[in-house]
Amino acid sequence: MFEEVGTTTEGDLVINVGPQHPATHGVLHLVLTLNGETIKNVEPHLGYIHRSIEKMSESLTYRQFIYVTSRMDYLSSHINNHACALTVEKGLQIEVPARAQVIRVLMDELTRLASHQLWWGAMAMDVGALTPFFHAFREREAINEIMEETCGARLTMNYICPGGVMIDLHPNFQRKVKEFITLFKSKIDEYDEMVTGNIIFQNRMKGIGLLSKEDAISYGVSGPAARGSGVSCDIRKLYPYEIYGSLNFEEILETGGDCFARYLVRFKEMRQSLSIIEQLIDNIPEGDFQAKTKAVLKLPKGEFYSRVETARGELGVYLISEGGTTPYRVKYRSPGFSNLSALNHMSKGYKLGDLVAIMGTLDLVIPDIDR
Amino acid sequence: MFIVDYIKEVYGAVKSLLTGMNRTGYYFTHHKEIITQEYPDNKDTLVLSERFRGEVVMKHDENNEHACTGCTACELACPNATIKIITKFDVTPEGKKKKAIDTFVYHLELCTMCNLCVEACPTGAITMAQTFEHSVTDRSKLIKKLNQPGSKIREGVE
Amino acid sequence: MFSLEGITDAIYSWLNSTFNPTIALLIEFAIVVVCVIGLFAVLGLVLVFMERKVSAYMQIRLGPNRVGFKGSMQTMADTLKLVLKEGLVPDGADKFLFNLAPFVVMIVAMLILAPIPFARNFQMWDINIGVLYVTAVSSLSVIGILMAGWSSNNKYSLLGAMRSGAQIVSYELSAGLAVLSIVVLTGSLQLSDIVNSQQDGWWIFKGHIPAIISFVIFIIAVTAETNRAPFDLAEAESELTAGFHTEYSGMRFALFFLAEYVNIFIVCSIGAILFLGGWMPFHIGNWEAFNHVMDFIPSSVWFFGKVFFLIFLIMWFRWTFPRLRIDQLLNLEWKYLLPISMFNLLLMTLMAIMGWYF
Amino acid sequence: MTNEALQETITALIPDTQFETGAEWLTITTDAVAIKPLLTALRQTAGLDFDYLFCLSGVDWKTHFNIVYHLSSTTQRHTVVVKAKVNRDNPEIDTVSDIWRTAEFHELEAYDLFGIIFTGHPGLRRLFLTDDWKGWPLRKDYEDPINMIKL
Repeated sequence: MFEEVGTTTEGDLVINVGPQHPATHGVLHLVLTLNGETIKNVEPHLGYIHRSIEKMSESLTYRQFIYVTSRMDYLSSHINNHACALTVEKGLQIEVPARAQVIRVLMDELTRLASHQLWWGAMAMDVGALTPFFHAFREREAINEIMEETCGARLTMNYICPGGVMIDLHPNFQRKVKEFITLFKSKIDEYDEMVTGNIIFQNRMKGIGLLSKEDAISYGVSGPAARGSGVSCDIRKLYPYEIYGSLNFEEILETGGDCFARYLVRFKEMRQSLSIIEQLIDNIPEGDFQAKTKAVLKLPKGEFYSRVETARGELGVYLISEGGTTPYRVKYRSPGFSNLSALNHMSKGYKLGDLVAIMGTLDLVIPDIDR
Repeated sequence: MFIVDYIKEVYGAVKSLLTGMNRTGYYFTHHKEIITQEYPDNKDTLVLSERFRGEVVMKHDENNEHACTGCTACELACPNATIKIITKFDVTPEGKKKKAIDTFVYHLELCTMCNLCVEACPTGAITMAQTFEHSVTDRSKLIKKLNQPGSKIREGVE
Repeated sequence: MFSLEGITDAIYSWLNSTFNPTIALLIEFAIVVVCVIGLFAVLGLVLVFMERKVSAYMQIRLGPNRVGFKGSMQTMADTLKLVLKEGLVPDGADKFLFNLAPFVVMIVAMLILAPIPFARNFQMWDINIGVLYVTAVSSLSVIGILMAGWSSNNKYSLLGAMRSGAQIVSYELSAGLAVLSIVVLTGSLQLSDIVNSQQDGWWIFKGHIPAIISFVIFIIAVTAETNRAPFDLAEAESELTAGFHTEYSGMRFALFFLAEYVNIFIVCSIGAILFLGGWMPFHIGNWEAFNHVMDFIPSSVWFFGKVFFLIFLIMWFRWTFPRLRIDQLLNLEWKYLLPISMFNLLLMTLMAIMGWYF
Repeated sequence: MTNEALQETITALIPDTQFETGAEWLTITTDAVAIKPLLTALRQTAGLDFDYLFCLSGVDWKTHFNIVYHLSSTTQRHTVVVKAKVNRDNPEIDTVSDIWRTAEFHELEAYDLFGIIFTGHPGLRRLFLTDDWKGWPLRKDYEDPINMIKL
């Protein structure tokens, strides 16, 4: 079932992309074998930002280990926290109050939007257009301000705790979010004008980095990258958690399997997230924002797995408890790690310039891969 | 027709390029859209959210009294061993020994501003401050003592 | 009225009356050299500052605004920094070529300045094959880039240099053909003749459709030739970090940087001379009053105004468009631009023979 | 398919399969030796179609290792968990990277952090840690006095 792993022959050029390289957005190290400009093999070397969060989690209590996961995929840190909190709640069998659920989902979608905006800017920068990056940051800033006001931090919010959220919404929250919705709706069309419709951009994207549906499944690709290949894998739809089951939104599916399809999926997801926020922002139920929990949490002996949809794909938290105050073993199934495994397959035979486009549409966040 | 398609394609391509240029041209001429914040200059007008987590501080009132009982709940809640509480025994007027804090050591260099200690505090003695310019030239300056000299526990806080 | 011609004539006559002709000539040479180097420095500073401000406003930023008035001294400060920095030579580099390359690129840029008429009767060397000279010399700069890429002993640099070689050699063709189409109209290779032929109207108006086509092709081709986005494949930041000048630092890097901007200035001034009438003022038919007002504006202002307009256009491209891929870049040249410009040249020749231009 | 139906189908396929129930998903426990035929059957049997390996984790139980495969089907939407017991002294297990390509990376991770050798893996190497790293960090008996801070 394997293709021949590219072997170095005379005339091949082996170059190191990274760990310090503008296109890897972090400390990813790829060893490329090139034939002229054509890629023969890509071999990722990881670990430059490996902090062994899984080992750390083994010595942290159930309240503490949630915050560490903010540092995995720092662009969807809230969603990571959410996944961990869900696992702990599954173990403790806590019913989360309705208000907390809505707040969590609202924050999830805001985080997803912020992440996609950053991705959009960085993606355009990868293919050489530098201006969209700043335009994307303008709208992202509005989200960060909202986050800062309610959660107390802009990126690694640590807003979720087992049983709900740490603190109630800020009184300004609804007004600010509505302002943001109006702002973003007027700007998202500019995004289209600047990048999506651009003929150079389309030529750089279309037919590049093809990933068939079968391969996407076999490589465990998830999230927008897989949905660009037509794999229905949105956890929010398939295995709804919190209140996602009752929300009205679409799972975006594109069948192209190329970079442009993946681009479109993410782009359209921004509008879906916006619609989810619009549905919820006026319907935040009153009530507690946190369920009553004991000061020291002890999960019963057993294994708990919960999965959520981050901005990059499926995040799974596999927690084994031995009945103590700390987990026995935590495994994070991070979306970036699985998506990266398909990179070699996707970029073989394309040009060096395409590699950055492919990496851009995979939306790799290196701490998420390394953990 | 081949030639018609070709011209259409070129027209579409040129149009897409011009739309993009129109957009950047718009921003080039509309300076009101500029979002740059000139940071050190706007320091006086800069408003930080009251929930912003900059560093942990201990609240003291005008009598130089705080509410920390030295229960070490925050120390236990901290994931990074940022807080170290050194306790001592005070002798009350009735002659009983009572546990009180001697020093509340706070390692700012280890702190990730996760708010867990503030959440854990049963008496609300510590809180998050909105300061954010923490850079110092020597790492040891980041180790802070949070209880002010001569401060004591407020009456009635158990 | 302000005129550069008067200044040069005054200096010339004063020198010739004071010294004997040989010494006068030598002094003139010295003055020219100082002027060119001065122009280089000023152009570098102004263009880098302009690029920063243009990019900043397009990216809804303020851009440099701390050093000097509105940040105008920022490039000066940066140059100072670059001068003071250590110029590193990587281990295993071909030291001779490595040190030579920035100077080659620089000297080539300097050479092309010679035949450019900056204002009415203000030209260093009115060579009668001016256009040929410019096209010939400008293709030399690829040697400097290849030298830099090869000698750096860095694979990124090598890839960048190879891309640059392929790119410049290809785009030279359509740039040359676009230039030729104007030469066909004027019947002269001398730049001053070409400018003078536009007394009654610029070629872009007089030559209507074919001239506009060749103008567009010329702008695209020179953008590619100067390695500017969207054709900045040679230094494609997100792919090759910095391409051929990855390993350069300090003053050597500054020379590459300067040469890039001077090259932009040169190609834009060639474009202005050929298509927009050089230093010729803008005239409309027989609107005497209007034409008179236009004549009142000094010729050097006209020239620099046109050049900076073209430079702005190229900067506008850079800060709007994504980069092309190397094969798309070559496709664009060989499959679209070259056939179109060949056909356009044919059309232009026909037009010149039949006298279909105004 | 429901967990019960899955259990029946798999029992029909491989009669002496051991199951753990009670958890969210049906769990199969097996031995390292038997893993390859079992997983191949799970992948290839029509009606089961476990084509999506979404998680592969190693667990150190001090007496033995477990490799836990979380399998799911993108067509049937059912999930099964397979736990393979690996000997701690001689940690070897067959690779499944030829069944699911994603296992290639996940197995590298398990090798790097647990030291479990996946026989037949196309390029077993240290993925996160340096090539000369001593020890297997996620094992419970791993000690690192410099980098590990015990609270």
